[in-house]
Parts: sequence; structure tokens; C-alpha cells
Amino acid sequence: MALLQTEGLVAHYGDFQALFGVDIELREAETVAIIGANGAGKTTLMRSIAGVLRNEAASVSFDGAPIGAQAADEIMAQGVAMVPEGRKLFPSLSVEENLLIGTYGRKTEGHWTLKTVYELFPILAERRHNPGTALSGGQQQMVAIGRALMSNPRVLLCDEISLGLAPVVIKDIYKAIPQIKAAGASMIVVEQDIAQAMAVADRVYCMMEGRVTLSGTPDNLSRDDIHNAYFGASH
Amino acid sequence: QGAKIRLGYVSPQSGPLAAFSEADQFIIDGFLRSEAGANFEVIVKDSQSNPNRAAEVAKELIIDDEIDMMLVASTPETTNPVATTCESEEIPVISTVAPWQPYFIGQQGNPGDPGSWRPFDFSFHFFWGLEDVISVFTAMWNQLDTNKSVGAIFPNDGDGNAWGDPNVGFPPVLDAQGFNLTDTGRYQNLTDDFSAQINAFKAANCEIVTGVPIPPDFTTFWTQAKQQGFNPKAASIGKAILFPQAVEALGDQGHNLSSEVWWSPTHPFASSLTGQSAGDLASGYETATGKQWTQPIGFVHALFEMAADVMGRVEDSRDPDEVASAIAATELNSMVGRIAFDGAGLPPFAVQNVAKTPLVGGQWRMKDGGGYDLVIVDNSDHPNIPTGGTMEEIS
Amino acid sequence: MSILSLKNVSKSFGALTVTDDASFDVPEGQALGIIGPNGAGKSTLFNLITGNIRSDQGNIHFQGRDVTKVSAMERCLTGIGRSFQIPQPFEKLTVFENLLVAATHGRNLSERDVRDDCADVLERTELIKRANVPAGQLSLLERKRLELSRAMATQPKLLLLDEIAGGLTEGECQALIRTIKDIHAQGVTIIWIEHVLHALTSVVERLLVLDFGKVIGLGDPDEIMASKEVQEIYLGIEV
Amino acid sequence: MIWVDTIIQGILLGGLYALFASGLSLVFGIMRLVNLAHGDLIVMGAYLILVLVTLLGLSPFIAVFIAMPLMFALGWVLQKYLLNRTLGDDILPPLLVTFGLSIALQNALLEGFSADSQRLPTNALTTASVDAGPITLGVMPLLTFASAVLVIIGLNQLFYRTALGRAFRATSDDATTASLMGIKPANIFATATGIALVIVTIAALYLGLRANFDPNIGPARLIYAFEAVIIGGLGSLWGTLLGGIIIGVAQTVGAAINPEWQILAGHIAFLVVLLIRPRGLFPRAND
Amino acid sequence: MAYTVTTQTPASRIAAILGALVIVVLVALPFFAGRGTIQDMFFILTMLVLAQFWNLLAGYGGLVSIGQQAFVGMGAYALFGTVILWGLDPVPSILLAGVAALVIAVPTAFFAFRLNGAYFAIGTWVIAEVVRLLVAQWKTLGGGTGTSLPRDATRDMWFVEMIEETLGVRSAAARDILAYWLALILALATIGGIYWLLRTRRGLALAAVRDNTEAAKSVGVDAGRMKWIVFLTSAFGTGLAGGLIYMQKARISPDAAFSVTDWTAYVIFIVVIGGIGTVEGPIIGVLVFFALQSLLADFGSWYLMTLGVLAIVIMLVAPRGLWGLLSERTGLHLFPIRRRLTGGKLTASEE
Ligand SMILES: Nc1ncnc2c1ncn2[C@@H]1O[C@H](COP(=O)(O)OP(=O)(O)OP(=O)(O)O)[C@@H](O)[C@H]1O
Ligand SMILES: Nc1ncnc2c1ncn2[C@@H]1O[C@H](COP(=O)(O)OP(=O)(O)OP(=O)(O)O)[C@@H](O)[C@H]1O
Ligand SMILES: CC(C)C[C@H](N)C(=O)O
Ligand SMILES: [Mg+2]
Ligand SMILES: [Mg+2]
Repeated sequence: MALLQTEGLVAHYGDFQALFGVDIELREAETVAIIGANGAGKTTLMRSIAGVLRNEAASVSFDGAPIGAQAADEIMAQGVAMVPEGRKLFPSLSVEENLLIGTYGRKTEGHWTLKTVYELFPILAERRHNPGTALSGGQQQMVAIGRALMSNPRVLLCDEISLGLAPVVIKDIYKAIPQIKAAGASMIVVEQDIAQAMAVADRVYCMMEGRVTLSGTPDNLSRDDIHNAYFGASH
Repeated sequence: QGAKIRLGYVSPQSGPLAAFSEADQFIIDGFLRSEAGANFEVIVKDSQSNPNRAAEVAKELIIDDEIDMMLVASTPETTNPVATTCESEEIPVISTVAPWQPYFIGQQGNPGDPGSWRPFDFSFHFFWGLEDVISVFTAMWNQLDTNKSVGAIFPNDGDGNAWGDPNVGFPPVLDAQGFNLTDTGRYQNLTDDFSAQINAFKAANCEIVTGVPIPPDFTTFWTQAKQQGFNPKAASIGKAILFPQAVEALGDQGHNLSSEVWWSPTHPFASSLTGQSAGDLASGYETATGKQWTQPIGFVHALFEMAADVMGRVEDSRDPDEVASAIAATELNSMVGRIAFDGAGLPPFAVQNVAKTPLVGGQWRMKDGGGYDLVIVDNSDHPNIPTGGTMEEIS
Repeated sequence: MSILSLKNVSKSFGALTVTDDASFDVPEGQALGIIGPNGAGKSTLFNLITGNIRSDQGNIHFQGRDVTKVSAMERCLTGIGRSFQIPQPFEKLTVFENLLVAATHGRNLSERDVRDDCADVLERTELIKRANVPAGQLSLLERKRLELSRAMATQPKLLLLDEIAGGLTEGECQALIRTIKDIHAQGVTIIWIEHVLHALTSVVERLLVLDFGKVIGLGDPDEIMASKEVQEIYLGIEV
Repeated sequence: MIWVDTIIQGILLGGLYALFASGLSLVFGIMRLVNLAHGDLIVMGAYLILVLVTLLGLSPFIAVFIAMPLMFALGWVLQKYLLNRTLGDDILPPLLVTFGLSIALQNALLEGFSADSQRLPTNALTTASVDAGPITLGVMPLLTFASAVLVIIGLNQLFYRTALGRAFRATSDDATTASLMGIKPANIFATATGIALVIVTIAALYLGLRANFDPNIGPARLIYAFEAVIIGGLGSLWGTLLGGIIIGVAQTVGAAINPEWQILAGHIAFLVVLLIRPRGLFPRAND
Repeated sequence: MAYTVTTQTPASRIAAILGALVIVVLVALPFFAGRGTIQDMFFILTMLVLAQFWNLLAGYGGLVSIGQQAFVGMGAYALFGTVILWGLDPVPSILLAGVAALVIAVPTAFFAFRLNGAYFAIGTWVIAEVVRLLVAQWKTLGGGTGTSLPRDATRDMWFVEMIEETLGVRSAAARDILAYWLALILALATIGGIYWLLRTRRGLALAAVRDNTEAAKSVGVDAGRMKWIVFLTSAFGTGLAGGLIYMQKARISPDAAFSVTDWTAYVIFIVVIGGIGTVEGPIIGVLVFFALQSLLADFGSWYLMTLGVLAIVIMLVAPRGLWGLLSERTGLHLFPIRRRLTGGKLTASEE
């Protein structure tokens, strides 16, 4: 059974419809990647799952229970944490405070504590008293991931964690993913970097214009499939 | 005749000035119950303590309610907009409870240019003037042994500007009587700090304080004065300590503060309407409302006495000119003394529109069981009004 | 003569340097493509050229005039038109009114004078049927077309296009290419940021590669695409 | 010497303004809410204390501690069920709603307590003073100033030393992302307004002890409180204190030159500070 | 085939005809209505003018000012100044009232435009206070006491005698009628002018800036200049209204003329209740406000309490005001500004 599932998920920004009936699922201990061009609706999907955008109760279910209508804080308290696009650190908080605030709504015992997060990203321990926003992009991304981990989530949603980062830094960040999985989190990763997505994912969904246009495992998706799904047509 | 005479009455029933009209209902009920009152209908409007609103409701009364005459009381903020409106609408109006200078000069286009001042045709006013309050205050101060150095707090409002006026206000008279006045200038109402004034008074070694602040400002001033070690022998204050609640708000710091007294239960006057004495009226109010008497009671009552008297002398109450002439011809012994527009004690320009009523001086004395009593301590200008004691220094 | 020239332009957001000492010239009438990975600073470069953000360092010349400190509005009036990567329609105005704003203000003409031009642009971008629909109700593709149309309505000498082909079907993509070629043929200088490389390369004469805010390649599209560096950083998935 | 006295009196006055402003600063800083009813809430607090004093025969200094939880609850409910619904980019809804609240509150107090001016019962402390060299300072103003400083220290402790404070700051930075941390922004805001009303109660105590109050006196001080908040810099509590002091000192110095310029001088100081630093003295980096 | 642009709709054509009828009735009103009605209409019209200008400022220009009383007060004092000190007739002085407001609007804008959002709102409020306090020091016009218009000046005002004779009314009534007609002209000019502005390319630019400032700048809209135009126009119009209102009141004081409650808070109330960002909104709003006042004003503090609660309720239930609610449901626009392209390829299939 799926741990997390969307069914016929729709989303609007005012008059503008951004999602048109999206069905995806995430199974226990799985990593799912979502790829798609700019504006395809990937972030909107993440925000809908996390409860930032409210939906019909039945359109999102977690652990068999409908959560689509719940608020972000309620969903988070059940164990769905998100690393938002653009990192979204709190500028008024130091690195350590940014991490600590991750436990505000869910104080579950588990692998992740300040100590283990610092072990995962040692550089953060050095910069713990700096304002989060004084860090480089990659370090900020580490804080954002650490912040989400602090609540020991069962599902971790990562939106474009490699955006705007140098390949070496991206490598560093992606190195953390196996450890995150090992600690027991299932993940949905949004990526525009298709190679990266293929490398970490058990399954891939490709979105275009608010719809899932393709899904499968990295092995059975051909480059052409992806290209078609991504850009609409081959040349 | 049949139809009743319609009186419009504007007063500040809500807002910061509402204390002035607390007795309105009591007085109006009494008036309508009286024999003369039976011919009248009184339409009351609330100015909300707002001059804009006062002018608006005055106009409504004139136009929509088609009143025959307007009555208005309580501070220039209420009387002036209403009187101005009536004058331009050519409806007779009688006002009171504002010294006549702010009433008269305050309605002139250019108050600074006496040559441009014009009398009114339909607007009449009875109350005392600054010359009276100055005379009362100086008489009270002269009862004490002081260095004749006076500090003044005059705000930048209708009253403050009149009291501090270099021509008609305190300064020339005090100067003539050998008092030395320290006037630091017109501050804005609801000022939170009076150190500047206190420092100036201390520097001038003032033993007397006077002024016409609003109640919260006087409390601020007085408290700060005490805190900063400024302890004058006499403090004669207009407006702020008019009402007992305001004095009570000073805690025990209100003892022996002095003020002008325009009306009290011991005034030897009686109502031309009901024959009640001042004392009867005050105690009637106290039993009816459970509140302590206040000075406006007598004057609001007198306003309705005026209405009854004037309308009793006209053929056609709907003829503004006739009513205006009847007002001008008034000679009435009222609850607040004799009212007549005969120019007694007035400069020529105000003769036509103003009638003066007597003024004496009083001091607030702390009662044993708490609360304060107003005791008349000076009656030099009107010896027929009995005193209840003599002026005491603030200890 | 070059219509646009950047000299040592840099821009940082906090610690992040998004444009790093960029210098290049665009000859009048040329079509230049810009490619680079996500977050490389392509859109930021546009914002610097249009004046929507100010550079920290360096100079930008347009038609020989130093416009580094000139406002976005004035730069538009001197002939720089742009589309936004994330469409920024005037949502409460209709499609036609969106164009009217651009045409009347961008060209400083009266509504009457530009009416037919706007209609013409809408016909060319196939938005004419939606002319009277409030822009807020458009779909994503229509919004992108509106971006292009609105930029065209200002009749710019330099047209900046930011990812307008993403998500188009092959047919739509060809139509778009025709439209852009058309504009280009009228002598308008074009700078086009695009991930859909075949569309880009079928129009542009030169290609600029951006990585970490740095210009790491500029030249003939084929040569650029063939260079190892570009293969590696940009077409990572292809190799 | 008079000048030293003038400035010290100004600083003490600034303490009063800062006390009036701290609650406003908290609410404005955390949720950008312009609360036009703040002054009236202070007056309401003063009446609440007065009622407690009269009914229970308590000293105002004790009564204030009973008033605080009541005011906290009021603030919480007010924010949660009314003001939260006005938050957003548009500043008009909060303006109109709090304006409505302001006139409703004023007139409700007028109905309930009449227009008579009131004062909390005073004692020797009210007029007590201490001599500091050639200058005499009132105990009450000193107490007011000390309370303002204590309130600001307390708030700073809360803000920078507790999990709740972290949540305040995070929510203020970005309520949406905060909700991803399991924070309920609506409750955080309600708590903030609750705390603001606790401070309002302290301000009310000094308002009521210092001079008379009546139901209409609230708005007059509101503008100084706003000035203090704005020139201090959004969200900076020490800035608010400094802002209050700047306005207080400007007023007393202006008055020393001529009382006609007293209030004007305060406003001018505000405008000058904003002219030089449009975002106040200690603006937050990120807005 | 050629394209054409229209803004009219069938509804707006009917509205225009009805509007013309209403205007005729309003112009002729003094010939058959009582003074009470004229008075009420004067109040309605002047508040409407203030509301339209505040709406222009906040609803179209995004400048939420709570300092409009500065311009009302300045206009009013300028009128009193010119009449009392220069001996000018009050009627032409109204124009100077507008000019005076404009004069203080320039430095106000220089300062206030440095501020945003809530800072702008509070900043304009403080500036209005400063102007009030300065005017309160103007001793020749009564300082804090205030002053009244000389009776001679109001009695011999332009046109008054003419109205007295034509309509056979007393001079006080004639003055009311004159003030009413001036208010009517001002209100019609205001609505007409604002509607005209919205239909020019400047109006289009205003809407664009409101929707998306950054994009507007990128298509050549001078957003800064739009702010200036809107601010100065509102100041001028508000000053005219201030002059007219106080010409009719004939008495002024700083506290009254610079009252933030009377001239800004109630005006905001009117606009928001009616529907901000529409020409129709303030019209509805002022009618509601007037109705409330006539029904409830005699209940003193209960009236104000009701007003306060109503402000809260409307903001929560219908944030776009009564007109917003109505036009959302019906699509009705009495003052349409949407430009519809017709003809050409659009003829065949219209929507
Ligand atoms: N707050 C918003 N208001 C209006 N439209 C929005 C908003 N956020 C996103 N959109 C629109 O919704 C569509 C989907 O956006 P979304 O951010 O989900 O895409 P994405 O796939 O995450 O793209 P990217 O790769 O750029 O992050 C886009 O057209 C975008 O313009
Ligand atoms: N206003 C801003 N403040 C802070 N950082 C910004 C801002 N604008 C852009 N950035 C950052 O600058 C970097 C470059 O952004 P830019 O939008 O220019 O990239 P791009 O090359 O256009 O990417 P894409 O292909 O995704 O459109 C990104 O990391 C982005 O997060
Ligand atoms: C995926 C794209 C970026 C490249 C495309 N497949 C090409 O062959 O040009
Ligand atoms: Mg995204
Ligand atoms: Mg980009």
C-alpha cells in the first residue's frame, strides 16, 4: 500500500489552474523523483501535499488517511516534512535556531538530532551561530534539509534541492540522501536535473503543464520518452 | 395657538465634553413639566463634542425640524459653530457656558483686528467674561500673602487664547495690578509633559499658578509640578477643576485648588419658571441622579428660563426678528441672577449681544469622608452671594 | 556596430554571485541565444539589461548610450523589450489591454494609433481569439504567448525572450520559431534564453553559455555545442 | 542646568511613549498589523484596572496582575477570530477593521463608564520625587521608564531565548514556511497579540496613575506610539524605546524653546529621522 | 476587416441615459426640493468627492493615505484666508483652496513617496498633524480657537442675489443652493474626470501598475509619474472640496478642519463599504453612510458603535465592498473601462 498518495489532485492560483488531476504515489522506503520543465507544476504539487495549498480531503492521503484538507502544520505533525524550493531559511534565525525550529510541531524521538545533523553536514556546526542567510547557497540548502530532518519525518519532500548550486556542492548534498533514507524516511524529490533525478530515484514522474505525462522506473524510461514528456515533442 | 413652540438644543452629550451636559435630561424634563414648559417642544441634538457635528446638527434643527429658537450651551467648541450657523440662517439663538470673549471675538473673521468686529443680529449670549474671572482670581490671590509672581498655562484653544490675549486677557490686567506674569506660550491640548512650564515658573519664583487647561492636562501638570518640587501657594484654574470628579482624580492633591464659581447651591437666586431656589435645584438633581451637583446645572436651567420668558413676550414665535428683539429686551431674574442685554460691564462692541452674570471665587476643600466640596471664598464683585470661608494657602 | 554591450557587469544577492564579471557585445540585428543550467543567472542577466535590477558593478551600453543607471521604464522607451520567464501579465486587464499598455506607453502613442498594431501582434501570436479575456484566466501557454506579444507590442529594437518555448507541442514550437524569425527578419535584435535547444539553434546566429554567472562560451552555435566544457556542464544528461 | 533637566524629562517621557508603543511594536513587527485601536485598548485596560480596584479594593499595582491574564485572553481571541482574517499584503483591511474596533470600543466605554474623567487611586508615590543633584525627578516617571526598559528586556528574552520566541521570529519572517515547521501561524499571532495586550495593561496602569483618562483619550497618544515604532525600525524593540525617547526629548526640548512647538517638535523629529532613514533606525535586514 | 474598440456595454448605455436623467433632476433639485434635501445632498456630494479622490489615490494608485485631512484643512483655511485677509469673494476662493492643497501636496509627496505601505499611511497622518499644528499657530486666523467667515462676505457672495431673485428664497437658502450647485458641479467633474482618466492610456497604466509594477515598468509605464499624478490630483480635488465644505459651514477651527475621523476615516469607510477601486463604489458607500447617519445619529454613542461594528463586518464579509459583491454576481458596470476589441478576426465568433 502506498504511504502517500494523490488522487485527482487539482490546484488553482486565483483563476489560473496549475494542476489538473495529478495522481502519484509514494511507497514506504521509496524515493520518487518528479521532473518537468519550468512551471510544470512540480512546486505546486509539493505545496499541495504539504498542505500549504488546501485541497479536497480525499485528494491526498497519508498512511491511508485523507489529509488533503488539513493545514500544513497538521500534516507536518504527522510526519511529512518539506524542504521548500528556494530554501526559505528564516533570516531572523541563526543556523542552529533554523534547525531547532524544525522540531516545533513534531518532537519525535528518532535518528535526527542537532548532533546527527551536524554530523551529516559538519560545516553547519562551524557556522551554527551565523544568521542562516549569511551562508553560501549550498550551506543554506544543507540547513533547509537539516531543518526538515529535525522532526524525524516519515516522508521528506525535497523541492529542487540542487537549484543554482555548483556540481561539487550538489554532489555533497546528494551524498546525504542515502543516509536520510537509511534513517527511515521515504522521499519525493523534485529535480530539473534529469540525470540527478534518475540517479537517486526508484521511480520517476514527469510533469508537464499541470499533468503527469509519464511515469516509470529510471531503467525502463528511454531518453526519448523523457524528452517527449519534457518538451512535448521530439525533433 | 395650538402648535407648540419648537426649541432646538445642542450640547455635547458624548465625547470629551460630555460632563457639561450630564444634567441636560434632568433640566429639560423639569422644564417640560413646568407650567410654561407645556407650550414647548424641545428637540435635543448631540454635538459629539465635535465642532463640525455641532454645526451640522444646528442646521438640521433649523431646516428639518424648523425650530423657532435655538439654545446651546457648553464651551466655545459647541456654542460658536451653532451660533454662527443660526446667525447665517437668521434664527434666534441663545447660548451660555462660554466666557463672552471667546464667544464674541471667536466668531469674528479676524480676531486680531477689533476694527473689523461686527455685532450679531440673532445671536445672544449670557455668561461672565474674562474681566470677571481676572478680577475674581486677583481678589483671591490678594487675600494671601504672596510675591505676586504668577505662572500661567494657557492652551492653544478657544479659552486659552482668550485668557492669554494680550489685549483682552489676563496679561494687561495683571500687569496693571502689579502682578508679574510668566506666560510661556500656548501649548497644545493633551500635552504629556509640562517640565518646560514648571522650569520657567520655578525660575521666576512663581507663588501663584493660573490657567485654563483641560482636566487631563491639569492633572499632568499638577502631578509633575509636585514631583519636580514646584509648590505654589495658590492655583486658580479655570475649566479643568470645574467638575468634582476632575478634582477627585487628583487624589489628595486637589485640596485648596481654587476656581471661578459661576453657580452654586448657595447662590441667592431662584428659578423664574418653578420658583425653586438654587439649593432646591441642586439637591433635586442629586436625589434624581445620585451624582454631585455641578455648575452647568444652573445655567442650562437658565437657558430654558430664557426661552420661556422670551416666548412669553412675543406674538409670533415663528418671526425671527420679533423673537430677536424680545431677547434683546430681556430683563429676567433667573436661576443664575439677572439677565439683561443692557451692556452693563461690557465694551461697546459687545453690548448688543451679551448679558453678564455674576462670578465669584471658590476653593475645593477635601471632605472628611473623601470627596471635595466647593466653598465660596471670594465675593468682592458680588457681595450678595454669600461666602463659606476665606482663601487658604495650598499647604 | 553593437547595439548592446556589457562591460564587467556583476551582481550578487547576498553571498551569492549571480552575474560574475560578464562582458559581451551584441551586434545590431543579430540573434543571440543564451544557454546555461538552471540558476546560472540567465534571467538575472536579462533583469540587468532591462534595468529591473541594478548591477553592482560594470557598465551597460545600449545603442552607444550608457544606460547602467537608467530606469527600466526609460530603457523600454529607448527600445528594449522583454518577456518574463514566469509570466507577469496584468491579470485584471484583458489580453488586448495588456498589449495596449505596452504599445501606448512603450511607444508613447495614443490608443487609436496602436490599436491595429496590437490586433496584428495578437493575430501573429494566435492570441486574437482571446483578446477580450482577462489575462488572469489564461493558461500557462497562453500566458507565455502573451509575454511574447506584449514585448512585441512595444516594437523594441532589442527583444529579450526568456524561455518561451518550454512545453510547446512540436507544431506550436515551429509556429513560434516562424514568428521569431519573422521579427528577426525585420531587423530586430534578439536575445533568447531557451532550454529547447533545437528551437534556439534554428534561429540564433550566436550562442552564449552561462555558468555560475560567468560567460564561459560565446560564439558559433555549432562550435559552442561541440565544446567539451559545454557538453559537460550543460548537457550533462546527454553524455 | 535647565537643559539637562529638559533632556532628562524628555527621556523619561520617552519611556512612557515606549511603554505605549511596545505592544504596538510587537504586533506591527510580527504581523505588519497597523492597529488603530491600540490607544483605545490601553484606555480599556485602565478601566479594567479601575473596576478591579473599585470592586475588590485592591491597589492598582496588584489589580494590574489580575487584569493581565484577562487582557491576554482578550487579545488572543481578538487576533484569532477577528484580526487574523485581515492579514495580508493589503494594509486596508486591518486599517478599517481596527478603526471600526477603535470607535466601537470608545463608544462602548462611553456607554459603560460615561464621559467623566477618571483616575486610578493615587498615593504618596504619585507625587514623590528623588533629588538627583540639582534636578528633582518624579518617582512615578522613573518607575514608568524602568517598566518600559523591563518590558523590553523581557520581550527580548522571550524573543531570543525561548522556543516561542523563535516561532515568533520565524512566523514573522515567513508564515507559510513556518507552517511547514508545524507552527500554526494563526495561534502564534494570537499569542503575540495576547502578549501585546499584557503590555497594554502595564501601559494602562501608568496612563491611569499619571493623569485623568476618559473613553476618548486613546487616539491622542496613538500617533506618538506609531512614531516610536516606525523610527525605531520594524521589529526592533530597543529601537522602539529609542524612538520613544527621541520623540520625548524632541517634545521637551521643543517646549523649552516655546511650548507652542512642543508637539510639533516631536512630529518633526519623526519626519527628520524618516527622511534620513526611511526604514527607521534599526531596520530588519529582510524587509 | 478593420478592428474597432469599444468600452460601452448595453448596461452602460442604459446607465448613461439614466445618469443623464439623474443629473437633470439634481440640477433642477432646488426648484422643487426643500432646504433639508438640499442640505443632505450637499453633504452627500461633498463626501462623495472626498471619497472619489481617496479612491483614486488608494484604489487606483495603491497609495493608502490617512492624511487627506491635511488637504481638506488646507483648502478650507486657504479659503478663509483669502476671504478674510484679502477680501476675495468666497466662490472664486474655492479654486485657491485647491491650489493651496496642491502646494502642500508637493513637499508631502516628496517625503511620503520615500515610504511604503503602513509607513506611508502613518507618514501622511503625521504630516497632516504637522500642518494642523502649524495652522493652529496662525494667529490671524484665530489660531487654535478658529474663526468664522465675515457675514458680509457670505451675504454678498457671487450668484447669491441672483438665486434669491430667481427662486424667491431667503438669502440663507440661496447660499445653500449655491453651495449645492457648486458641490454638484464638483462631484460631476470629479466623477467625469476620474472616469475620463481611467479611459485614457494613463488609466490603463494605473491598472497595469496596480496589477504588476515591475512588468508595467518594463513596458514603458512611468510608475513614479503615475503616483505623482494621482497624488496631486487627489490633493487638488480634496482641497476644493475642503474649501467648499467650509465655505458652507462658515466656521472653522484647526481641530475641525483637520479632523482625521471626519475627513479621512469616514471617507475610507465610505469607499471600502461601497467597493474600493471602482467609480461606483464610493457612490454606493456615501449613500449607505448617509442612510446610517440619518437613521442612527440621534442615538449618540450607539450610532458610532454600530458604524464601527459595520466597518468590521463588511470588511470581513465583503472585502470588495457592496458594489464589488453586486458586480461580481451580475457583471454589471455602470462606468465600464474595459476596452473590447471587435471586428477583424473577432467578428465571426465572439466568445
Ligand atoms: N503564487 C502563484 N500565483 C500564481 N501563479 C502561480 C503561483 N505559483 C506558481 N504559479 C504558476 O503555476 C504554474 C506552476 O508553477 P510551479 O511553481 O508549481 O512550477 P514548477 O514546476 O515548480 O516550476 P519551476 O521549475 O520553475 O520551479 C506556473 O505557471 C506558475 O507561474
Ligand atoms: N531577487 C533575488 N534575490 C536573491 N536571489 C536571487 C534573486 N533572483 C535570483 N536569485 C538567485 O540567483 C540565481 C540565478 O537566478 P536566475 O533566475 O538568474 O537563473 P536562471 O539562469 O534564469 O535559471 P532558470 O534556468 O531556472 O531560469 C538563483 O540561484 C536564484 O535563486
Ligand atoms: C534535452 C534537451 C536539453 C536536448 C535535446 N534532447 C537535444 O537533443 O538537443
Ligand atoms: Mg518549482
Ligand atoms: Mg531564468
